[in-house]
Amino acid sequence: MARIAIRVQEHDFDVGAEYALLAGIAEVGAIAAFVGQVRELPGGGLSALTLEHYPGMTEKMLARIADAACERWPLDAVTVIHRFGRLEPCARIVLVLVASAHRHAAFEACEYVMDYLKTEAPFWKKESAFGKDSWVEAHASDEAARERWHAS
Amino acid sequence: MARIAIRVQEHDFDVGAEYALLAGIAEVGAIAAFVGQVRELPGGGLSALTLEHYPGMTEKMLARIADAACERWPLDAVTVIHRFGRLEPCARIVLVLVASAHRHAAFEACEYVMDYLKTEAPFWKKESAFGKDSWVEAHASDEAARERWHAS
Amino acid sequence: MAQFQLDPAPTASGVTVHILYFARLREILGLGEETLTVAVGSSVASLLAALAARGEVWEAELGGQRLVRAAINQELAAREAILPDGAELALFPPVTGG
Amino acid sequence: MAQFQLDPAPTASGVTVHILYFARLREILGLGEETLTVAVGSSVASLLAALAARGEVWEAELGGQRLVRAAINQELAAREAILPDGAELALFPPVTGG
Repeated sequence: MARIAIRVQEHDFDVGAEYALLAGIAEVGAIAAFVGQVRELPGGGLSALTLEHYPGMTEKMLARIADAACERWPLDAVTVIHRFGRLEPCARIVLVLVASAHRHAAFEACEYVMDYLKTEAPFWKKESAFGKDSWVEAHASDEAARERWHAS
Repeated sequence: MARIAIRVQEHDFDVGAEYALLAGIAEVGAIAAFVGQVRELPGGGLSALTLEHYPGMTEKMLARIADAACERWPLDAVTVIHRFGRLEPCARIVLVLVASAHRHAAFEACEYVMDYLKTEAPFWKKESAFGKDSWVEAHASDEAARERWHAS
Repeated sequence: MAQFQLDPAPTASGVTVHILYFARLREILGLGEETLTVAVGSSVASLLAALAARGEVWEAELGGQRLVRAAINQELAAREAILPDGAELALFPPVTGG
Repeated sequence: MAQFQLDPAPTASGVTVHILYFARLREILGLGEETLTVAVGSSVASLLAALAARGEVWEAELGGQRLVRAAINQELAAREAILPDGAELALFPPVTGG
Protein backbone atom coordinates (compact mmCIF):
# COMPACT_ATOMS: atom_id res chain seq x y z
CA MET A 1 0.00 0.00 0.00
CA ALA A 2 1.28 3.40 -0.95
CA ARG A 3 1.49 6.07 1.76
CA ILE A 4 -0.83 8.87 0.71
CA ALA A 5 -0.75 12.28 2.40
CA ILE A 6 -3.16 15.06 1.39
CA ARG A 7 -3.13 18.51 2.95
CA VAL A 8 -5.05 21.69 2.10
CA GLN A 9 -3.76 24.56 4.16
CA GLU A 10 -3.27 28.29 4.31
CA HIS A 11 0.30 28.20 5.65
CA ASP A 12 3.44 27.45 3.66
CA PHE A 13 5.05 24.00 3.38
CA ASP A 14 8.69 22.90 3.52
CA VAL A 15 9.69 21.13 0.30
CA GLY A 16 12.88 19.66 1.77
CA ALA A 17 11.09 18.28 4.82
CA GLU A 18 8.26 16.76 2.77
CA TYR A 19 10.79 15.18 0.42
CA ALA A 20 12.74 13.77 3.38
CA LEU A 21 9.64 11.96 4.64
CA LEU A 22 9.67 9.81 1.49
CA ALA A 23 13.42 9.41 1.05
CA GLY A 24 13.86 6.71 3.68
CA ILE A 25 11.71 4.03 2.04
CA ALA A 26 14.09 1.22 0.99
CA GLU A 27 12.12 0.11 -2.09
CA VAL A 28 12.13 3.63 -3.50
CA GLY A 29 14.57 4.38 -6.31
CA ALA A 30 12.93 7.48 -7.72
CA ILE A 31 11.21 10.53 -6.27
CA ALA A 32 9.60 13.00 -8.65
CA ALA A 33 8.44 16.33 -7.31
CA PHE A 34 6.55 19.31 -8.58
CA VAL A 35 6.21 22.72 -6.96
CA GLY A 36 3.84 25.30 -8.41
CA GLN A 37 4.46 28.87 -7.32
CA VAL A 38 2.96 32.31 -7.94
CA ARG A 39 4.52 33.60 -11.14
CA GLU A 40 5.00 37.32 -11.68
CA LEU A 41 3.24 38.75 -14.76
CA PRO A 42 5.51 39.16 -17.81
CA GLY A 43 5.90 42.89 -17.25
CA GLY A 44 5.52 42.80 -13.46
CA GLY A 45 2.66 44.37 -11.51
CA LEU A 46 1.17 41.32 -9.80
CA SER A 47 0.31 42.04 -6.17
CA ALA A 48 -0.99 38.60 -5.24
CA LEU A 49 -3.16 35.64 -6.12
CA THR A 50 -5.97 34.75 -3.78
CA LEU A 51 -6.95 31.09 -3.83
CA GLU A 52 -10.44 30.04 -2.87
CA HIS A 53 -11.44 26.40 -2.49
CA TYR A 54 -14.35 24.18 -1.56
CA PRO A 55 -13.48 22.73 1.86
CA GLY A 56 -14.33 19.08 2.09
CA MET A 57 -14.66 18.43 -1.61
CA THR A 58 -11.09 19.60 -2.23
CA GLU A 59 -9.53 17.03 0.08
CA LYS A 60 -11.78 14.27 -1.29
CA MET A 61 -10.89 15.11 -4.86
CA LEU A 62 -7.16 15.25 -4.18
CA ALA A 63 -7.31 11.91 -2.38
CA ARG A 64 -9.21 10.40 -5.28
CA ILE A 65 -6.62 11.66 -7.78
CA ALA A 66 -3.79 10.23 -5.66
CA ASP A 67 -5.62 6.90 -5.36
CA ALA A 68 -6.13 6.77 -9.11
CA ALA A 69 -2.40 7.37 -9.65
CA CYS A 70 -1.61 4.50 -7.26
CA GLU A 71 -3.88 2.18 -9.23
CA ARG A 72 -2.23 3.15 -12.48
CA TRP A 73 1.45 3.01 -11.44
CA PRO A 74 3.33 1.02 -8.81
CA LEU A 75 3.92 3.81 -6.27
CA ASP A 76 5.28 3.75 -2.75
CA ALA A 77 4.11 7.19 -1.65
CA VAL A 78 2.20 10.23 -2.86
CA THR A 79 2.09 13.61 -1.10
CA VAL A 80 -0.16 16.42 -2.27
CA ILE A 81 -0.19 19.77 -0.47
CA HIS A 82 -2.18 22.74 -1.79
CA ARG A 83 -2.44 26.16 -0.22
CA PHE A 84 -5.32 28.64 -0.23
CA GLY A 85 -5.65 32.29 0.75
CA ARG A 86 -3.56 35.25 -0.37
CA LEU A 87 -0.25 34.33 -2.02
CA GLU A 88 2.32 36.83 -3.23
CA PRO A 89 4.77 36.39 -6.14
CA CYS A 90 7.15 33.44 -5.63
CA ALA A 91 4.90 31.99 -2.89
CA ARG A 92 4.45 28.24 -3.12
CA ILE A 93 0.97 27.08 -4.18
CA VAL A 94 1.16 23.34 -4.60
CA LEU A 95 3.52 20.44 -3.97
CA VAL A 96 3.20 16.95 -5.45
CA LEU A 97 5.75 14.31 -4.46
CA VAL A 98 5.68 10.78 -5.84
CA ALA A 99 7.99 7.94 -4.78
CA SER A 100 8.36 4.74 -6.78
CA ALA A 101 10.88 2.02 -7.55
CA HIS A 102 11.27 3.40 -11.08
CA ARG A 103 11.63 6.84 -12.52
CA HIS A 104 9.05 6.68 -15.30
CA ALA A 105 6.31 5.69 -12.88
CA ALA A 106 7.32 8.55 -10.57
CA PHE A 107 7.46 11.14 -13.35
CA GLU A 108 4.25 10.07 -15.02
CA ALA A 109 2.27 9.79 -11.81
CA CYS A 110 3.49 13.22 -10.66
CA GLU A 111 2.41 14.83 -13.92
CA TYR A 112 -0.88 12.89 -13.88
CA VAL A 113 -1.71 14.18 -10.39
CA MET A 114 -0.96 17.76 -11.47
CA ASP A 115 -3.03 17.46 -14.65
CA TYR A 116 -6.07 16.17 -12.75
CA LEU A 117 -5.57 18.60 -9.87
CA LYS A 118 -5.56 21.49 -12.36
CA THR A 119 -8.86 20.45 -13.92
CA GLU A 120 -10.83 18.71 -11.15
CA ALA A 121 -9.79 19.97 -7.74
CA PRO A 122 -12.11 22.83 -6.68
CA PHE A 123 -9.69 25.75 -6.40
CA TRP A 124 -10.11 29.16 -8.00
CA LYS A 125 -7.52 31.88 -8.39
CA LYS A 126 -8.20 35.58 -8.25
CA GLU A 127 -5.44 37.79 -9.55
CA SER A 128 -4.71 41.20 -8.02
CA ALA A 129 -2.62 43.32 -10.37
CA PHE A 130 -2.32 47.03 -10.99
CA GLY A 131 -4.92 47.65 -8.29
CA LYS A 132 -7.57 45.47 -10.00
CA ASP A 133 -8.91 42.04 -9.07
CA SER A 134 -9.94 39.50 -11.68
CA TRP A 135 -10.72 35.80 -11.62
CA VAL A 136 -8.29 33.70 -13.59
CA GLU A 137 -9.93 31.92 -16.53
CA ALA A 138 -9.48 28.18 -17.02
CA HIS A 139 -7.16 27.15 -19.86
CA ALA A 140 -8.27 24.74 -22.57
CA SER A 141 -4.66 23.47 -22.56
CA ASP A 142 -5.20 22.15 -19.03
CA GLU A 143 -8.23 20.14 -20.17
CA ALA A 144 -6.20 18.79 -23.07
CA ALA A 145 -3.38 17.83 -20.72
CA ARG A 146 -5.78 15.79 -18.62
CA GLU A 147 -7.44 14.16 -21.61
CA ARG A 148 -4.21 12.58 -22.83
CA TRP A 149 -4.29 10.26 -19.79
CA HIS A 150 -7.55 8.79 -21.13
CA ALA A 151 -6.00 8.08 -24.52
CA SER A 152 -2.91 6.23 -23.31
CA MET B 1 19.53 32.82 -20.26
CA ALA B 2 18.81 29.93 -18.01
CA ARG B 3 20.95 29.44 -14.93
CA ILE B 4 22.68 26.09 -15.31
CA ALA B 5 24.47 24.41 -12.42
CA ILE B 6 26.28 21.08 -12.86
CA ARG B 7 28.04 19.27 -10.03
CA VAL B 8 29.68 15.86 -9.86
CA GLN B 9 30.68 15.09 -6.32
CA GLU B 10 31.29 12.36 -3.78
CA HIS B 11 29.44 14.03 -0.91
CA ASP B 12 25.69 14.19 -0.44
CA PHE B 13 23.51 17.12 -1.55
CA ASP B 14 20.61 18.90 0.15
CA VAL B 15 17.44 18.67 -1.93
CA GLY B 16 15.64 21.41 -0.01
CA ALA B 17 18.56 23.84 -0.30
CA GLU B 18 19.03 23.19 -4.02
CA TYR B 19 15.31 23.68 -4.60
CA ALA B 20 15.37 26.93 -2.61
CA LEU B 21 18.06 28.36 -4.93
CA LEU B 22 15.56 28.23 -7.82
CA ALA B 23 12.41 29.19 -5.94
CA GLY B 24 13.08 32.92 -5.81
CA ILE B 25 13.03 33.58 -9.55
CA ALA B 26 9.95 35.73 -10.23
CA GLU B 27 9.24 34.38 -13.73
CA VAL B 28 9.17 30.81 -12.46
CA GLY B 29 5.78 29.18 -12.01
CA ALA B 30 6.85 25.55 -12.00
CA ILE B 31 9.75 23.58 -10.56
CA ALA B 32 10.04 19.90 -11.41
CA ALA B 33 12.52 17.78 -9.52
CA PHE B 34 13.82 14.27 -9.66
CA VAL B 35 15.88 12.45 -7.06
CA GLY B 36 17.33 9.02 -7.82
CA GLN B 37 18.41 7.02 -4.82
CA VAL B 38 19.94 3.61 -4.13
CA ARG B 39 17.10 1.12 -4.11
CA GLU B 40 17.26 -2.01 -1.97
CA LEU B 41 16.99 -5.32 -3.89
CA PRO B 42 13.50 -6.86 -3.86
CA GLY B 43 14.44 -9.37 -1.16
CA GLY B 44 17.06 -7.22 0.55
CA GLY B 45 20.78 -7.97 0.70
CA LEU B 46 22.25 -4.95 -1.07
CA SER B 47 25.30 -3.63 0.74
CA ALA B 48 26.06 -0.70 -1.56
CA LEU B 49 26.43 0.61 -5.06
CA THR B 50 29.79 2.02 -6.09
CA LEU B 51 29.63 4.64 -8.82
CA GLU B 52 32.59 5.22 -11.09
CA HIS B 53 32.70 8.06 -13.60
CA TYR B 54 34.94 9.68 -16.18
CA PRO B 55 36.07 12.98 -14.63
CA GLY B 56 35.97 15.80 -17.13
CA MET B 57 33.76 14.09 -19.68
CA THR B 58 31.00 13.63 -17.10
CA GLU B 59 30.68 17.34 -16.39
CA LYS B 60 30.85 18.20 -20.10
CA MET B 61 28.17 15.68 -20.98
CA LEU B 62 25.83 16.82 -18.19
CA ALA B 63 26.28 20.45 -19.25
CA ARG B 64 25.54 19.53 -22.85
CA ILE B 65 22.35 17.70 -21.84
CA ALA B 66 21.23 20.69 -19.75
CA ASP B 67 22.00 23.05 -22.66
CA ALA B 68 20.00 20.88 -25.05
CA ALA B 69 17.04 20.96 -22.66
CA CYS B 70 17.26 24.77 -22.54
CA GLU B 71 17.19 24.93 -26.32
CA ARG B 72 14.16 22.69 -26.48
CA TRP B 73 12.03 24.24 -23.71
CA PRO B 74 11.81 27.77 -22.26
CA LEU B 75 13.60 27.16 -18.97
CA ASP B 76 14.78 29.54 -16.27
CA ALA B 77 17.13 27.20 -14.45
CA VAL B 78 18.51 23.68 -14.54
CA THR B 79 20.48 22.01 -11.75
CA VAL B 80 22.09 18.60 -12.16
CA ILE B 81 24.01 17.01 -9.30
CA HIS B 82 25.36 13.46 -9.53
CA ARG B 83 27.35 11.61 -6.91
CA PHE B 84 30.06 8.99 -7.30
CA GLY B 85 31.78 6.61 -4.89
CA ARG B 86 30.22 4.13 -2.48
CA LEU B 87 26.51 4.67 -1.81
CA GLU B 88 24.41 2.60 0.58
CA PRO B 89 20.68 1.85 0.29
CA CYS B 90 18.52 5.02 0.36
CA ALA B 91 21.56 7.20 -0.41
CA ARG B 92 20.88 9.90 -2.95
CA ILE B 93 22.55 9.40 -6.35
CA VAL B 94 21.26 12.15 -8.60
CA LEU B 95 19.22 15.33 -8.46
CA VAL B 96 17.72 17.14 -11.44
CA LEU B 97 15.83 20.37 -10.85
CA VAL B 98 14.19 22.35 -13.64
CA ALA B 99 12.48 25.72 -13.27
CA SER B 100 10.19 27.18 -15.93
CA ALA B 101 7.22 29.46 -16.32
CA HIS B 102 5.03 26.45 -17.16
CA ARG B 103 4.67 23.00 -15.73
CA HIS B 104 4.82 20.93 -18.91
CA ALA B 105 8.14 22.44 -19.91
CA ALA B 106 9.49 21.77 -16.41
CA PHE B 107 8.26 18.17 -16.31
CA GLU B 108 9.37 17.31 -19.83
CA ALA B 109 12.78 18.90 -19.51
CA CYS B 110 13.39 17.16 -16.17
CA GLU B 111 12.54 13.77 -17.66
CA TYR B 112 14.56 14.55 -20.80
CA VAL B 113 17.65 15.35 -18.72
CA MET B 114 17.26 12.10 -16.78
CA ASP B 115 16.75 10.03 -19.94
CA TYR B 116 19.91 11.41 -21.56
CA LEU B 117 21.89 11.28 -18.34
CA LYS B 118 21.02 7.58 -18.00
CA THR B 119 22.25 6.75 -21.49
CA GLU B 120 25.04 9.24 -22.22
CA ALA B 121 26.70 10.46 -19.04
CA PRO B 122 29.76 8.31 -18.27
CA PHE B 123 28.80 6.73 -14.95
CA TRP B 124 28.93 3.04 -14.13
CA LYS B 125 27.39 1.26 -11.16
CA LYS B 126 28.85 -1.72 -9.39
CA GLU B 127 26.49 -3.57 -7.09
CA SER B 128 27.70 -5.19 -3.88
CA ALA B 129 25.19 -7.73 -2.60
CA PHE B 130 25.46 -10.93 -0.62
CA GLY B 131 29.23 -10.46 -0.47
CA LYS B 132 29.63 -10.35 -4.26
CA ASP B 133 30.40 -7.44 -6.56
CA SER B 134 28.95 -7.17 -10.06
CA TRP B 135 28.72 -4.42 -12.63
CA VAL B 136 25.16 -3.33 -13.36
CA GLU B 137 24.15 -4.00 -16.97
CA ALA B 138 22.63 -1.23 -19.08
CA HIS B 139 18.87 -1.53 -19.73
CA ALA B 140 17.45 -1.46 -23.24
CA SER B 141 14.47 0.38 -21.70
CA ASP B 142 16.75 3.32 -20.93
CA GLU B 143 17.84 3.55 -24.56
CA ALA B 144 14.19 3.39 -25.61
CA ALA B 145 13.32 6.17 -23.15
CA ARG B 146 15.94 8.41 -24.69
CA GLU B 147 14.92 7.58 -28.26
CA ARG B 148 11.38 8.88 -27.80
CA TRP B 149 12.80 12.42 -27.58
CA HIS B 150 14.03 12.04 -31.16
CA ALA B 151 10.60 11.01 -32.39
CA SER B 152 8.63 13.89 -30.90
CA MET C 1 -29.20 32.39 3.98
CA ALA C 2 -31.77 33.34 1.31
CA GLN C 3 -34.89 31.18 0.94
CA PHE C 4 -36.49 31.07 -2.54
CA GLN C 5 -39.31 29.01 -3.86
CA LEU C 6 -39.15 28.07 -7.50
CA ASP C 7 -41.95 27.37 -9.97
CA PRO C 8 -43.43 24.84 -10.03
CA ALA C 9 -44.38 25.37 -6.42
CA PRO C 10 -42.94 22.69 -4.14
CA THR C 11 -45.30 19.95 -3.15
CA ALA C 12 -45.35 17.72 -0.12
CA SER C 13 -43.07 15.47 -2.16
CA GLY C 14 -40.48 18.19 -2.90
CA VAL C 15 -36.78 17.78 -2.14
CA THR C 16 -34.61 20.29 -0.35
CA VAL C 17 -31.37 21.32 -1.99
CA HIS C 18 -28.68 23.40 -0.35
CA ILE C 19 -26.86 25.33 -3.08
CA LEU C 20 -23.31 26.70 -2.73
CA TYR C 21 -21.86 29.25 -5.16
CA PHE C 22 -18.11 29.65 -5.50
CA ALA C 23 -15.56 32.13 -6.80
CA ARG C 24 -16.65 34.39 -9.67
CA LEU C 25 -20.15 32.94 -9.56
CA ARG C 26 -20.58 33.84 -5.89
CA GLU C 27 -19.36 37.37 -6.48
CA ILE C 28 -21.47 38.07 -9.56
CA LEU C 29 -24.63 36.52 -8.14
CA GLY C 30 -23.99 38.28 -4.83
CA LEU C 31 -24.89 35.10 -3.00
CA GLY C 32 -22.76 32.39 -1.33
CA GLU C 33 -25.49 29.89 -0.57
CA GLU C 34 -29.23 29.33 -0.49
CA THR C 35 -31.68 26.53 0.19
CA LEU C 36 -34.40 25.65 -2.32
CA THR C 37 -37.17 23.13 -2.49
CA VAL C 38 -37.66 21.54 -5.90
CA ALA C 39 -39.86 18.81 -7.35
CA VAL C 40 -38.86 15.21 -6.70
CA GLY C 41 -36.86 13.95 -9.66
CA SER C 42 -35.44 17.35 -10.57
CA SER C 43 -32.08 17.21 -12.33
CA VAL C 44 -29.13 19.59 -12.13
CA ALA C 45 -30.20 20.87 -15.55
CA SER C 46 -33.76 21.62 -14.48
CA LEU C 47 -32.55 23.44 -11.37
CA LEU C 48 -30.08 25.47 -13.46
CA ALA C 49 -32.91 26.39 -15.83
CA ALA C 50 -35.05 27.50 -12.92
CA LEU C 51 -32.22 29.62 -11.50
CA ALA C 52 -31.48 31.15 -14.92
CA ALA C 53 -35.15 32.14 -15.15
CA ARG C 54 -34.49 34.66 -12.40
CA GLY C 55 -33.06 36.75 -15.24
CA GLU C 56 -30.18 39.24 -15.47
CA VAL C 57 -26.95 37.89 -13.94
CA TRP C 58 -28.65 34.55 -13.22
CA GLU C 59 -29.54 34.13 -16.87
CA ALA C 60 -26.11 35.38 -17.97
CA GLU C 61 -24.19 33.04 -15.68
CA LEU C 62 -26.38 29.93 -15.52
CA GLY C 63 -28.33 30.15 -18.79
CA GLY C 64 -25.81 28.11 -20.75
CA GLN C 65 -23.55 30.80 -22.18
CA ARG C 66 -20.81 30.29 -19.61
CA LEU C 67 -19.29 27.06 -18.38
CA VAL C 68 -20.64 26.05 -14.99
CA ARG C 69 -19.58 22.93 -13.09
CA ALA C 70 -21.86 21.18 -10.64
CA ALA C 71 -21.08 18.89 -7.72
CA ILE C 72 -23.67 16.97 -5.72
CA ASN C 73 -22.57 16.13 -2.19
CA GLN C 74 -18.99 17.02 -3.14
CA GLU C 75 -18.85 14.76 -6.20
CA LEU C 76 -18.72 16.21 -9.71
CA ALA C 77 -22.18 15.74 -11.25
CA ALA C 78 -23.48 15.67 -14.81
CA ARG C 79 -26.41 17.83 -15.91
CA GLU C 80 -28.74 14.81 -15.94
CA ALA C 81 -27.97 13.87 -12.35
CA ILE C 82 -31.08 13.79 -10.15
CA LEU C 83 -30.95 15.86 -6.97
CA PRO C 84 -31.45 13.72 -3.85
CA ASP C 85 -33.31 15.17 -0.88
CA GLY C 86 -30.99 17.17 1.35
CA ALA C 87 -28.39 17.42 -1.39
CA GLU C 88 -25.51 19.88 -1.19
CA LEU C 89 -25.29 21.22 -4.74
CA ALA C 90 -22.20 23.27 -5.51
CA LEU C 91 -22.12 25.45 -8.62
CA PHE C 92 -18.81 26.92 -9.75
CA PRO C 93 -16.77 28.09 -12.73
CA PRO C 94 -14.10 25.80 -14.22
CA VAL C 95 -11.40 25.32 -11.61
CA THR C 96 -8.06 27.13 -11.77
CA GLY C 97 -5.92 25.71 -8.97
CA GLY C 98 -2.43 24.29 -9.04
CA MET D 1 51.41 3.10 -17.76
CA ALA D 2 51.92 0.24 -20.23
CA GLN D 3 53.50 1.02 -23.60
CA PHE D 4 52.52 -1.25 -26.49
CA GLN D 5 53.37 -1.04 -30.14
CA LEU D 6 50.76 -2.38 -32.52
CA ASP D 7 51.18 -3.85 -35.98
CA PRO D 8 51.63 -2.21 -38.39
CA ALA D 9 54.67 -0.74 -36.70
CA PRO D 10 54.36 3.00 -36.12
CA THR D 11 56.10 5.17 -38.65
CA ALA D 12 57.46 8.66 -38.35
CA SER D 13 53.96 9.77 -39.34
CA GLY D 14 52.20 7.74 -36.60
CA VAL D 15 49.80 9.32 -34.11
CA THR D 16 49.88 8.86 -30.37
CA VAL D 17 46.67 7.83 -28.63
CA HIS D 18 46.19 7.76 -24.89
CA ILE D 19 43.60 5.07 -24.11
CA LEU D 20 41.49 4.99 -20.93
CA TYR D 21 39.50 1.92 -19.89
CA PHE D 22 36.58 2.27 -17.50
CA ALA D 23 34.45 0.15 -15.19
CA ARG D 24 34.03 -3.53 -16.10
CA LEU D 25 36.38 -3.14 -19.04
CA ARG D 26 39.18 -1.82 -16.84
CA GLU D 27 38.74 -4.67 -14.38
CA ILE D 28 38.58 -7.46 -16.96
CA LEU D 29 41.46 -6.14 -19.03
CA GLY D 30 43.42 -5.47 -15.87
CA LEU D 31 44.48 -2.10 -17.25
CA GLY D 32 43.30 1.44 -16.59
CA GLU D 33 45.22 3.25 -19.32
CA GLU D 34 47.93 2.88 -21.92
CA THR D 35 49.51 4.93 -24.68
CA LEU D 36 49.80 3.56 -28.21
CA THR D 37 51.16 4.84 -31.49
CA VAL D 38 49.05 4.01 -34.53
CA ALA D 39 49.18 4.82 -38.25
CA VAL D 40 47.93 8.24 -39.30
CA GLY D 41 44.32 7.97 -40.38
CA SER D 42 43.49 5.09 -38.03
CA SER D 43 39.85 4.94 -36.94
CA VAL D 44 38.34 3.86 -33.65
CA ALA D 45 37.32 0.64 -35.41
CA SER D 46 40.84 -0.14 -36.62
CA LEU D 47 42.28 0.48 -33.16
CA LEU D 48 39.64 -1.74 -31.58
CA ALA D 49 40.50 -4.48 -34.09
CA ALA D 50 44.19 -4.16 -33.24
CA LEU D 51 43.42 -4.36 -29.50
CA ALA D 52 41.12 -7.37 -29.99
CA ALA D 53 43.96 -9.11 -31.84
CA ARG D 54 45.76 -9.36 -28.50
CA GLY D 55 43.42 -12.29 -27.94
CA GLU D 56 41.71 -13.73 -24.86
CA VAL D 57 39.93 -11.07 -22.79
CA TRP D 58 40.88 -8.42 -25.37
CA GLU D 59 39.16 -10.38 -28.12
CA ALA D 60 36.20 -11.23 -25.86
CA GLU D 61 35.63 -7.62 -24.78
CA LEU D 62 36.63 -5.60 -27.83
CA GLY D 63 36.13 -8.09 -30.68
CA GLY D 64 32.54 -7.05 -31.31
CA GLN D 65 30.61 -9.47 -29.14
CA ARG D 66 30.02 -6.98 -26.35
CA LEU D 67 28.88 -3.39 -26.58
CA VAL D 68 31.74 -0.94 -26.19
CA ARG D 69 31.38 2.83 -26.30
CA ALA D 70 34.20 5.11 -27.41
CA ALA D 71 34.88 8.77 -26.68
CA ILE D 72 37.60 10.85 -28.32
CA ASN D 73 38.76 13.79 -26.24
CA GLN D 74 35.71 13.34 -23.98
CA GLU D 75 33.17 13.40 -26.83
CA LEU D 76 31.24 10.26 -27.80
CA ALA D 77 32.75 8.96 -31.04
CA ALA D 78 31.52 6.67 -33.79
CA ARG D 79 33.54 3.67 -34.97
CA GLU D 80 34.54 5.51 -38.18
CA ALA D 81 35.96 8.50 -36.30
CA ILE D 82 39.64 9.11 -37.13
CA LEU D 83 42.00 9.36 -34.18
CA PRO D 84 43.79 12.73 -34.03
CA ASP D 85 47.36 12.88 -32.75
CA GLY D 86 47.48 13.10 -28.99
CA ALA D 87 43.89 11.93 -28.68
CA GLU D 88 42.45 10.76 -25.38
CA LEU D 89 40.42 7.71 -26.38
CA ALA D 90 38.11 6.34 -23.69
CA LEU D 91 36.65 2.87 -24.06
CA PHE D 92 33.83 1.80 -21.77
CA PRO D 93 30.72 -0.38 -21.41
CA PRO D 94 27.27 1.18 -21.86
CA VAL D 95 26.75 3.67 -19.05
CA THR D 96 24.56 2.92 -16.02
CA GLY D 97 24.38 6.12 -13.99
CA GLY D 98 21.39 8.01 -12.66
